Amino acid sequence: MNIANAFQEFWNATGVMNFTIGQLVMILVGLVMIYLAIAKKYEPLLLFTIGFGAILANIPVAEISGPEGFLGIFYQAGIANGLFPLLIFMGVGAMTDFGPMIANPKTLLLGAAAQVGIFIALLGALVLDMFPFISFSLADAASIGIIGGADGPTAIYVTSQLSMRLLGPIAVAAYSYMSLVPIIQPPIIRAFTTKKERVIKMEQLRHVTQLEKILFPIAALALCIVLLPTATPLIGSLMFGNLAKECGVVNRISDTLQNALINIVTIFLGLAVGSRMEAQYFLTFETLGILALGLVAFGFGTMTGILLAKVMNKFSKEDINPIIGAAGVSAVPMAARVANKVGQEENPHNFLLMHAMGPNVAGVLGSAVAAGILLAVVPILM
Amino acid sequence: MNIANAFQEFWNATGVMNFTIGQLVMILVGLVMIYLAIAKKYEPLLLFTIGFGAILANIPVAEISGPEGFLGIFYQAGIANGLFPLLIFMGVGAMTDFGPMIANPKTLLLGAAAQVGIFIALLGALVLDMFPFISFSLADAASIGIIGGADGPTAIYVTSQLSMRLLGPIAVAAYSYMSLVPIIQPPIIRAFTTKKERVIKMEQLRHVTQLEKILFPIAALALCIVLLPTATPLIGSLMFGNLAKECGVVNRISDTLQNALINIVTIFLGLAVGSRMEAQYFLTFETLGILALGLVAFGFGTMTGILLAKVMNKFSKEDINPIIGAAGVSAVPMAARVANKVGQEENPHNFLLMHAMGPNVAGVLGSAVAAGILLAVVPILM
Amino acid sequence: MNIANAFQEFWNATGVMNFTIGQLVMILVGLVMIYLAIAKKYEPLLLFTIGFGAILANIPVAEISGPEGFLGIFYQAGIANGLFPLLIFMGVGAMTDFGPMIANPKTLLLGAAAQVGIFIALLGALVLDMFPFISFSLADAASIGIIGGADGPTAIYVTSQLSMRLLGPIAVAAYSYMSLVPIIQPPIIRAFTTKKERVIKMEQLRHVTQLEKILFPIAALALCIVLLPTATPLIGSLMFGNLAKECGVVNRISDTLQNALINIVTIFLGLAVGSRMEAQYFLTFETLGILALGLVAFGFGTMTGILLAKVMNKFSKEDINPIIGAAGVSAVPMAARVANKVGQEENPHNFLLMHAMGPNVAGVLGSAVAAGILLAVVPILM
Amino acid sequence: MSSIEQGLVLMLVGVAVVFIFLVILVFITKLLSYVVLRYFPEKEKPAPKKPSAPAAGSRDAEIAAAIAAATAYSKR
Amino acid sequence: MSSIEQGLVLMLVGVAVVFIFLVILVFITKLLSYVVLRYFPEKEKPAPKKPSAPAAGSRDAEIAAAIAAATAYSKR
Amino acid sequence: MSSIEQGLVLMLVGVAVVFIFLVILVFITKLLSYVVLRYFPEKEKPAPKKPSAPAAGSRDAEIAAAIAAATAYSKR
Ligand code: NA
Ligand code: NA
Ligand code: NA
Repeated sequence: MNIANAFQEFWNATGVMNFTIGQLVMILVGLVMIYLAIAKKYEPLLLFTIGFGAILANIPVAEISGPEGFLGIFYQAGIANGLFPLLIFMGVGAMTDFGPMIANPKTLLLGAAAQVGIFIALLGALVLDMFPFISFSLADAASIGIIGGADGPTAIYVTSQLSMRLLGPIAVAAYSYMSLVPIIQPPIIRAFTTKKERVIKMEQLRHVTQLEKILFPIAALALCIVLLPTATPLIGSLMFGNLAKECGVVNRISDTLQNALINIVTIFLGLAVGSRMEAQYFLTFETLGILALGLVAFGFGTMTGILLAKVMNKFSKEDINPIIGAAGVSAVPMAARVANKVGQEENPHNFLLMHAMGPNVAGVLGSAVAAGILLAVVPILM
Repeated sequence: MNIANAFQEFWNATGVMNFTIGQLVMILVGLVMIYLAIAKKYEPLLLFTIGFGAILANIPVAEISGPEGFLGIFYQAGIANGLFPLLIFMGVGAMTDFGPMIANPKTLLLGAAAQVGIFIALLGALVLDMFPFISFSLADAASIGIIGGADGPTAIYVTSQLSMRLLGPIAVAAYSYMSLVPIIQPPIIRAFTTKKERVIKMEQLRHVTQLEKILFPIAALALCIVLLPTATPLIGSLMFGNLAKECGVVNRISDTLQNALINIVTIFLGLAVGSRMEAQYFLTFETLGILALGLVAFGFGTMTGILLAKVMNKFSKEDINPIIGAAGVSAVPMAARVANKVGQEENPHNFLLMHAMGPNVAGVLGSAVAAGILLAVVPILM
Repeated sequence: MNIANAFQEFWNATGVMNFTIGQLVMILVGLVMIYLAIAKKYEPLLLFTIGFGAILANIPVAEISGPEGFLGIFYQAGIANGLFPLLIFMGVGAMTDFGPMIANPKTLLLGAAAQVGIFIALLGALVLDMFPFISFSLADAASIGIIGGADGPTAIYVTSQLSMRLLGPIAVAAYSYMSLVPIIQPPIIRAFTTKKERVIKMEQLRHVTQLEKILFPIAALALCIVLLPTATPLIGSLMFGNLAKECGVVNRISDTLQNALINIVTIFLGLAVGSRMEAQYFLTFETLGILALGLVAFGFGTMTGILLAKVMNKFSKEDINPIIGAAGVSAVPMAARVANKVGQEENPHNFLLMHAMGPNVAGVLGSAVAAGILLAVVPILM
Repeated sequence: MSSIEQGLVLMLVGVAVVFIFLVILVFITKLLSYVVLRYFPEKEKPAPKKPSAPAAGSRDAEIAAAIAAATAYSKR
Repeated sequence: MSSIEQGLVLMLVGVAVVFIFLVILVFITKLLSYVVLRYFPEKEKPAPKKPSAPAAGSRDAEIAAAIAAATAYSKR
Repeated sequence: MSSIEQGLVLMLVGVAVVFIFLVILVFITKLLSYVVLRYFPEKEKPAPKKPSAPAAGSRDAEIAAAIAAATAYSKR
């Protein structure tokens, strides 16, 4: 082979000569995600890593997300088998304070109500299935619905079990809308509450003892074991981390879950999720449908949370500000902070943050429970 | 399928409908382990994680410890191949100070004497094999005996190589008795020593130079390579960590071994060991036998350590308090602290801690050597 | 089997009875590497771990570097698939400041010039192939050449893709010569520069804004995607880490890459590389050839870097001290510090460190680019 | 059964079970708080708990002392 | 083609592409710096950037406040 | 051979080798200490070691200076 041939061959293997339009678009999408992470601080840890993964996955020739590429290795090591989201959940558990929820257990109901969005989006996906160019099985629909759980690891875990091919768009939708909660929720909150409701002040929460905080994760896990074993990987991981934090005798474990381990796993998980954004799988009408349905799920979840809070306010002897119902979608701690902020817009002296943390962490439980139901029932129905 | 059917199917998949008595018992066992970890601070890092793993492993339907469950993944990744105990050993090495042993090398013999318990328990297991409902092969007996090494990672490593099916009960026995050393050892110490012996004061240890501390791990590894290659994974890992710590030029490695890495591996190892506590494997007469033999091993090891110390005290020109012989079982640093405490009961001004650290770390070497012998000879005999 | 037989069998399984001369030699080599790491502080993190791995790999009977040994497991987990060097590169990226290079982009050319050594050594390997007892394919020659990149992870990555069987000697040569840069480079620098050139003072570098530092990794990755996709795993990992550091919104990721993750991976990578130093593969004439060629590569790279710097000094309007051309080989940050030191020998008030950091980090890019070319063209030619 | 019908079944089961689960959890949490606050009230400070269980409680102090001793010793 | 010839080809391609790549990168870097310094000059301090984007910028402060509140609350 | 007999063999070999191993290690350790204390006694302080090997010893200081310079430079 002479030198000219060698240059020719080299040229044929450059990116310039091998790009598809789709790959260019996806690299642009990755850049936009990184831009949003950096400039807007939207869920930066995840949007940054997912965005970078999306860029790497769409480089021609290199096959970084293929089975022998390094993103493909991350994917096999922890996404395909559901491991990474569970490790993240351990860290989340070690960072979660169930205190506000234990002080006011009624708020658990708000965490239930806000999951209705999941099932609305699920139905929506089955309706979209009737359109041309879009094909969603029941398992696909369930995975799409779980976007409404507003909890990234839960969405990734469910999708890895039910509908792997949609992992890219579902994870992107979940984290994107979680980061957009401050934009999505306020108008919905204002639409479904009156000013009179929004200025309601809530009684200060009582002190919760350490023993209650130790027993709660055990009790919640016990209930989950009895009623919903398919949710125990998620709830078990969450409560492992939470009990490690609350019990006070295994601080090495608690610190590791909250720092070294969750950070390492976040890097691997983000890049591996990004690697599922290859153009040929991502640039489809189904992705558009998923993005639309994710928004529907967040909107309906916010609404149903608020509506139940209004009902509870009517029947409860203590006052309940309906705004905190919106925090039931989870998206911890963003949704609670949004609730606090909307409350302060009406009355700058109304601090709803701690009250909203109750439904907020209840929403994490609620979406894990919903995930367990989907994992239990979908295989039966199909 | 109508809605009633769906609920029916769902109900059939709940934990309530699928529990076996054994699973309930094992979940209770897991809770007791967690209770002991939290309330009694018994080896909290390990009992907490193993206990939690035991709970998760015995959840019906979920199959968390199956090959596709997340505990099963941990198990395959690091227990089945012996990796996790070796990584723990690296961290242990990086936290071990061989100084007191180098200052008084005779104490190495106490670390040898206390390993006799291993072989007593091994014989005991072969005797139990003759009973109905209990079946222990020579490999099983060797794995059971190593409980007497009073060193968790060594026990897990040996069992993973020789007798995987007994991993659950052996690891539980090893860590439980290690945590019970303050209860098991004092009466044995008092029974085999006189008050006159227990008040013996020991000369202050000489200063050990950095160069000695650097050369010791290399020398010990060299001897192990020459004489006992089957022990080199254990001793090599231990000395890797120790040399990293002592040499002073790779603090990044030493710190990582002592913190991030050992913490992460402890979480995975504990949960994975717990996952071997599935009811059908754990609730057997063999487990009862293993628990009994573990106690025998600890008791005999403590006794033989003390007896040799008494003999050495007779023949040595410096005084040796026989109490420190009990620390030869390893169980670092618990056994050394127990020796110190028993000594102070007789004479509050007698500080045996540093003197007991010599036999204590020697016991780690001793049980690793014993492990190497078992790994070398058992396959020849079988 | 009687007791005498048992001892006999045991004796037959000792190291004494199973050593080969080669294994003893390699254990000695490992000890020398550890000695250099500890006493001379030559690349201590890598020489220490590689040296220890070499010792463990050459223990008879134990088969620690075999497929079921723990070093073999590390090897499969991250060297065979190229994962560990990429994770190291992420950490390197998070520790790299491209500022001095952005301030003076011309220095990128020095990072290019110093890569000529790679191709000289490659040619040299093909010449050696004609000698008896030495057999180097084109892929082997390319892997050997990359030693001249003076970048450990790049060398390991390329070798893992092209010529796995030579991984041990190539990695050893790369890290050894990187640590010997303070001995190799100064005489070459003095030989190819005049005293007048060596005292040249350079203008202080301008301030580089954060936005430039954020955009540079993206721009460099974009160019790499367009022109050289085979280099994107390396450059992509580097720029992922660098962007994580510079953007300022994902400090958890940046800190993890620079600390917990790179430290853990360094331990695994070093031990696994050491495990490729088994006597039968390492003690060959080819290893001698590789060591010689590595030195050739470093020497020529240093020279070509200096020569281009001299030319640039002639034609550039600002003064360029040709010493900084030597830093273009990479070996970050050693080569830059050597340049600074040689400069100060002539004029103690001449601070070249920051000016040498430009070519130094450019050298990392340059060798990653060269790696990409080799990975792209070698398979075409063979 | 059409997939929409399946979806409706899933929705009904799902919403029902989520609520059943969390309603039960409300009661469990209330019961748990009641029992804890009534029978295991928190002492004024968590600190006094240690003296009552010296064997376990003072372990950390003991370790700290040992480490201090060991450090002093090895730095001699 | 002999392997030495292959090596020479590889060397030529290699040295050429390394230089082409890094020369292009020199120009890109210069362009990038020019555009940034001309159109997006750094404000005097990075701090003032935050007030101009309060929604995003004050988020950390908000979190800190929340954590402080939560801590105070739970330590009560 | 019965398994109990095997066990006895294993016990004898085991106890013997453990003792042989650790007895040898006692002598090695003593020898090592003797050689170190006699021929490589520790200097009064480990610190003075550095000046005697400035090239290696002052490396950290050099890095620290470089980092300080770089930091100062980049913060300008
Ligand atoms: Na939720
Ligand atoms: Na022991
Ligand atoms: Na280079």
